[in-house]
Amino acid sequence: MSDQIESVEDFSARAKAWLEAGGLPARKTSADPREARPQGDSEHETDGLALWQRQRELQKMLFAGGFAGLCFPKEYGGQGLSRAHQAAFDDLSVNYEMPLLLNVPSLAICSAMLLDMGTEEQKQKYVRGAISGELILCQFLSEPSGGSDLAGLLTRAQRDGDTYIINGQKTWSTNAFAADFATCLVRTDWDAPKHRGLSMIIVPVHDAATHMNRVQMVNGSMEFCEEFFTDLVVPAENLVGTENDGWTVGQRQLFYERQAVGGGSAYTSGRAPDRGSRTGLTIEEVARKVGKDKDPATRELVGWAHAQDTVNHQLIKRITVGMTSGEYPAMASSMMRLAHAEIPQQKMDMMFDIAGDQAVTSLPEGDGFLKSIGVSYLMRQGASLGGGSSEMSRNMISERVLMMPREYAADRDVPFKDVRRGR
Amino acid sequence: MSDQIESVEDFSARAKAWLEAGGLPARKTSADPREARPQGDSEHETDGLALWQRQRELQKMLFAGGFAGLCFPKEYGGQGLSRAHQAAFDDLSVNYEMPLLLNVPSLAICSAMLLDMGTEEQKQKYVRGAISGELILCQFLSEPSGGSDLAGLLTRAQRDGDTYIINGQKTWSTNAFAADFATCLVRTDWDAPKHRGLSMIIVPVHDAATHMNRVQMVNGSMEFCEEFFTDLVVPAENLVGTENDGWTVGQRQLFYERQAVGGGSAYTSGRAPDRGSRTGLTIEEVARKVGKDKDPATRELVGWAHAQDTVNHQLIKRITVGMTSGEYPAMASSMMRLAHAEIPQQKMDMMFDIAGDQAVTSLPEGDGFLKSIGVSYLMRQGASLGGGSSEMSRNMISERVLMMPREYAADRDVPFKDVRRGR
Amino acid sequence: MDLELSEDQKLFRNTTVKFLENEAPIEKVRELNKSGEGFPRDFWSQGAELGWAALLVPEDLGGGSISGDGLKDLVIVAKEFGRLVSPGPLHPVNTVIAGLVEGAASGPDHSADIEALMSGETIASWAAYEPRGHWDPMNPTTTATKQGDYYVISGSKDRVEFGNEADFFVVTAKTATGVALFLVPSDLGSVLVEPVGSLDFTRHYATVNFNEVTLPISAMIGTEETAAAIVERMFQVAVVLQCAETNGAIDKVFEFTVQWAFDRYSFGRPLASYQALKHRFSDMRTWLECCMATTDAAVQAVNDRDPEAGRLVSVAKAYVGTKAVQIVQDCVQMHGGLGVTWEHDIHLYLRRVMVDRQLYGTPADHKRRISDLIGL
Amino acid sequence: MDLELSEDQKLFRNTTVKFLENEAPIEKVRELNKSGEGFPRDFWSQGAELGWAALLVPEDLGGGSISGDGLKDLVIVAKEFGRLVSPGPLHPVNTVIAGLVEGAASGPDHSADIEALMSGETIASWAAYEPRGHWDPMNPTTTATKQGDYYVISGSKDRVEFGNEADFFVVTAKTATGVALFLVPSDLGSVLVEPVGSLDFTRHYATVNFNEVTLPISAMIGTEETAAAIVERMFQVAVVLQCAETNGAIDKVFEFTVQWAFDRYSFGRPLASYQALKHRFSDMRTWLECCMATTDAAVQAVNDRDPEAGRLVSVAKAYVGTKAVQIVQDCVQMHGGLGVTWEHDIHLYLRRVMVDRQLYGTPADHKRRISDLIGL
Repeated sequence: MSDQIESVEDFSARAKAWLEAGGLPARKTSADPREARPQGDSEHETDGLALWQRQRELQKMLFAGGFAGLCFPKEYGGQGLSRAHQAAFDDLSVNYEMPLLLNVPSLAICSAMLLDMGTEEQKQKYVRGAISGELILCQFLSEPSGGSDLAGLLTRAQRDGDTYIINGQKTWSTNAFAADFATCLVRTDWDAPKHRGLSMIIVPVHDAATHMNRVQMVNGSMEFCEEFFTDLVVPAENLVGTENDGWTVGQRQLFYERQAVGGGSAYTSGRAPDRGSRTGLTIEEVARKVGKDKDPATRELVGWAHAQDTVNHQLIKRITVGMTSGEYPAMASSMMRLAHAEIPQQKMDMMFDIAGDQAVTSLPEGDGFLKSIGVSYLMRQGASLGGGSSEMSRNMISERVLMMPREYAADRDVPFKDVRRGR
Repeated sequence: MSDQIESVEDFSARAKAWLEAGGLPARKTSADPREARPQGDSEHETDGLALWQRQRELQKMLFAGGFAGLCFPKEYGGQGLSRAHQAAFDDLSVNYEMPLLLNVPSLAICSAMLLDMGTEEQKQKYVRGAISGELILCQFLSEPSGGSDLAGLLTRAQRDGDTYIINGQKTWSTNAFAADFATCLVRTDWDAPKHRGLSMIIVPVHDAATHMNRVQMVNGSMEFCEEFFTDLVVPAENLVGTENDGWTVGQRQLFYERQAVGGGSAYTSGRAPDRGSRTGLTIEEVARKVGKDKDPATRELVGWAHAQDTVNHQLIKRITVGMTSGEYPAMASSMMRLAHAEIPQQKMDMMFDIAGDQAVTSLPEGDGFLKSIGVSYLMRQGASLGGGSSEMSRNMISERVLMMPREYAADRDVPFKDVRRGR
Repeated sequence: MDLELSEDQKLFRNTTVKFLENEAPIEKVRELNKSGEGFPRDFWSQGAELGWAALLVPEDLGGGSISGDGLKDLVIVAKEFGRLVSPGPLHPVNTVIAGLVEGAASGPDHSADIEALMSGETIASWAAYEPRGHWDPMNPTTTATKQGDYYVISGSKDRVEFGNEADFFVVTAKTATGVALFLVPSDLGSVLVEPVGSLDFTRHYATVNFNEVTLPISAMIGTEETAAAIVERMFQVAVVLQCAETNGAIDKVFEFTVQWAFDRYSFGRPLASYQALKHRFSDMRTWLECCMATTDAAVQAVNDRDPEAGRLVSVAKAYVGTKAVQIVQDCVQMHGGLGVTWEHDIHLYLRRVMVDRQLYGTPADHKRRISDLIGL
Repeated sequence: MDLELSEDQKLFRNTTVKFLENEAPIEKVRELNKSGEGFPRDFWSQGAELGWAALLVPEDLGGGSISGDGLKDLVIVAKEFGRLVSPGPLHPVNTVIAGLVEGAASGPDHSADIEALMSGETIASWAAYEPRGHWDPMNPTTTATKQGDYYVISGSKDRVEFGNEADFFVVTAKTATGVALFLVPSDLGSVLVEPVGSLDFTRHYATVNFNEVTLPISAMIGTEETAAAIVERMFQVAVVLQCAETNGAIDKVFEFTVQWAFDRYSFGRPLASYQALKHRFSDMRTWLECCMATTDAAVQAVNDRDPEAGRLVSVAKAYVGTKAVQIVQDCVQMHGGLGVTWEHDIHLYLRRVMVDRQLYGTPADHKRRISDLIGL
């Protein structure tokens, strides 16, 4: 690169000036959608379309100001800057409204993957589109039969001239209802062993051939979708990578997913104010609310929760250093993934314990927030299920970091059509 | 049986009278060898031979009084009574010196197994011998190469006329140094798969062909021994069960071991006063000693330790009922085994936490007992290693109680001589 | 789950199961949640006809048990309630009955009240929690002031189970000289009920305000002298019923999760063949057995009025409360994403188990109580 | 284990490792335990020649670091001490040096004392614990009474590391107006040392009694005004050195346990092929990484005198203290019975890790301290 990269200091000064000049609207209290969490069971709403429209507008403002996609290359609409610039911007923007919902998966997973694996045309269209706020990307990966066994997927795509015809079913597509295009992993060869018959194809999300349902979660959230494809036709140019090499592309995408879920991605922008938990309440606030803040046992729990939260952040830094220097293999990110599930779960347990007998009913004055801890507890396992289960992370760490023998897979090297499936 | 069994009430009255009349000596404070635990690292002594001499004397007193082997049949020196009689005697005898060290393995494991599997001559000699206090039995089972894979043992016995000639090595033989005879599991056929080439043979413990070492443990205990056999010759009549069917015999012995370790055996007699832990200190005493007895966090820990201890006892009762009624398979005893490891370990953790900064050094006035908690903590895993590891218990529960698929065993149905062994 | 039932008890259990499966299958529970109804009154009266509210009542008061040990019979019903996350006021009604029966020897005659409860005609609930207070029923701020032959009750209580549906409340109140219990009709103008949400699908709660409620002396349960014993009895019964219900729930959850592990394939193998999961199932199986063992022991002790009953009840609640949610959450994990969807039934069980865990003393409360009881 | 060392630091580490491997291999550690010697003085002076006691001393006081960040260099040594459960007073000497350097700006001149410590000629230790007291160094009961130009120290301290070997003690004592620190020679008749046992193989402790020890004012470290800051600095340095040493120990234990899992066969398969064990190794590997991450962060903060250093130090100690013993115990379990024999080295590591966990604040103490620091 012949350009001299702007120093972080200069960049910060410029970003600060831009923000203060109204480049982005100031954050209203709890305007961050991730904080606008439920009072009761079924009032989750990161799913209003107006909210998503707002995300697009905010992204356009960022883009217009020259602050979108800071770590993406300039040729695809980014700014070609470093993580340090991004970190500085994150610090500065914390009191402004930011399009945080676009970070994952649109930018940090799908765009990041396409940047590595897409054609020039795909990058110009989808990566630039995502950065500029023109479109939103999502993933069509998991299937109901699949669980942790992603490569065992059953959705099929058949080549037909210049098109693929897709039939099958996907699920757990995060915020797909609000997206425009999805990176969809399908099976294109049933005679090959499972990893060798897959292809990654970009598909439109909204199409007459696709039926979409919203999946309701136990806490009332509706962010996940499931899709049924009946002869969905997409142009063959939407293939990412080569046909039947979709596993390589998918692996790349999963790499970015682990990084994003673990918090180590360079492609996210902005940061929610640290409120400590999904309920929007810090554990200290819970302790005070139930009058246990002077109870030594409670103080010990709070200190421990704080310590583990801190360690979780510190871990990201260390693993990123290790992976960047090449000392650690890429799969070391599974350790972030695991910690990122285990630590919040333990905090959730502690909050439920501290909230105690006030965590299972509401109060008449409408103050349901202690009960909301109970509601969050219903979703306790969410963190160790989304983005590959903790069990898969443990397999990865043992097999790819510690290089222990692989688990026996009954479907290894077997033509996929002959693999045994459960009920 | 034509005899009318004496009622528990009558029996109790008789036992009480006998004890009060001096049938057994009264217990001195901490006279129970299991309580005489170390003040420092290397002062463990359940291993003085005088102590074992005393155990033999006490057993002879019990036998003379007609209170030895209460649940063993009369024809082999026992009393042919029920568990209820034994329980009553345990309650009565708690303040008397009892030969508690003879319970495991001599009576509850070795004699119990021989009762089921031995020849009439073997029962007359060894079971009666153990009950009458004439001799002490132990087990020669584990081998250094073996770990959880008992059936993978390498000690060989070769038939030679009316004798077997034994060569090899055993380890983890509890209190073997104090015993007279051992039930020794050996390989008699190297062409058969591992379970089908074993035999159980009774061997003398002290023999010129056997070299014995005491194994020192991290807490200073010397109760385990290892033995090296060089052409040890034993009469063929010492075979228990049939040749090459030793696994059946061994399984029976392991069944009694699980029962004894879990606390569900009918063949143990007497009970150590419940002092709550291996250190001889209850967790309440530790809390008081370090001045934390009014600290709510500590009180919560103590309450939890107490609850889990109680549950551990309650579990024995329930599983015994389930196994007796046939509702539960024999392997349900693995649940007792697992709880019996996990619960004391958790209590050990709590005690170490409560003892805190006083658990790692002694005090000048010679009060090393808080440090003794640290010493016990060094042996924390003992409970989940002795008598089959907790990992084996978990395999048993999943495979024999929940009937889940068996683990892949690379040595199944392979001639033993061809099985791959580690370094 | 039940290892020592008599033939009569097995018959009784089967009748209960059949009734619950017919009248309140899970789909029905979901409907009741959606409609907000909680439970149909006639469902409860039919249950009462099966004896659900009579088991703790001695024969001379018109009740009767199956085995002679009424609490053990009642526990059979509570377990099945857990296995089907059944609706209805089994828990509050029987807790109140335990109190009324306990007070009968020393206090005013409530035999007509007991009879109405037994028949399912009326429903009652113990108003024991002070607003936002922790479990401490013998230290109410609600007051009962004696005025001539009357008592005037003032104060409020929250987390009253089925407060909006109950016909009567048992109210723990402070008097000039101690604590007393009163049976308060809910239809008085001075009694104000505000329903609140709960995590459970069909178990409703309410806050109840008592605004100078004037009651005759005959409304008292037992006497001030016996109040502590009555409260302890109600508490013990309430806690063992929670534990029994929880055990039913985790037994069922574990059962269908094991089945799922056999049926679900991953990488061409059933989940049940993976050792890491097998070992977790083994742990769960062992804890489940421990939960049942300790509950059985507590039930026996409460049934027998063993002097150790108070301690054994806290042991059971501390243990079951701690382990049950761990078991259910690990079973959720075994189900993968499906386990956290609204569609899957497992969250109905998790909700029930969470509510049972947190009320009538959290596990932490009971752990501390054990330290009190063992004299630390 | 170390991801960001400079070439100079790597060289320094290699020199340290080579020296430790030659002079204090594990067999030597076992011998030192058996003989009761603890550590040979010349071993320590040779270590001091390698710079082990100079890294925290600024150049103007004759010291010097490898990288300019002396604490980070020192931490390299501490980790290797952990990996080899090395003997010697690395921890107490450097903790005292941190205090003397900290006090240099405000108090009497101790540059000769620092120089003697740096050269390995003398050894010093912080006497911070009151007898049977918990960690609370700013509330001593030991007193320092001013008499003219002298202070008279009375009281006793326990758990003084290498109390019997030390030439000097740093004593935290209460004065008429606050707290002050004094450097007290151990060879005075009024200083009585009683050695006590410890769990560690070579790390000795003692109780030290100060019977009206009369000291000139020049024995003070810093001033009463700066005492709190000096104590905090010593505390922070002491804790991060514990954490670093612990990390070295668990790194080594994990390393040989993984190797064991590859080498050891059960049922014809290596232990490393069993999924239940693989998953536990994965958890341990992740916790190990967390331990290192949080220690790195705390070291950086203490090195930089970051205002958050106090909190980050407690985060590291709470985390490392909690996880390290769990990791070692699970590694013991992986070794089977061998892991609890005297013969196997793993208990030497467990001992070291246990001692580091419990002193200078237990994990529970640090958890509570975090709540204080975050304003709960």
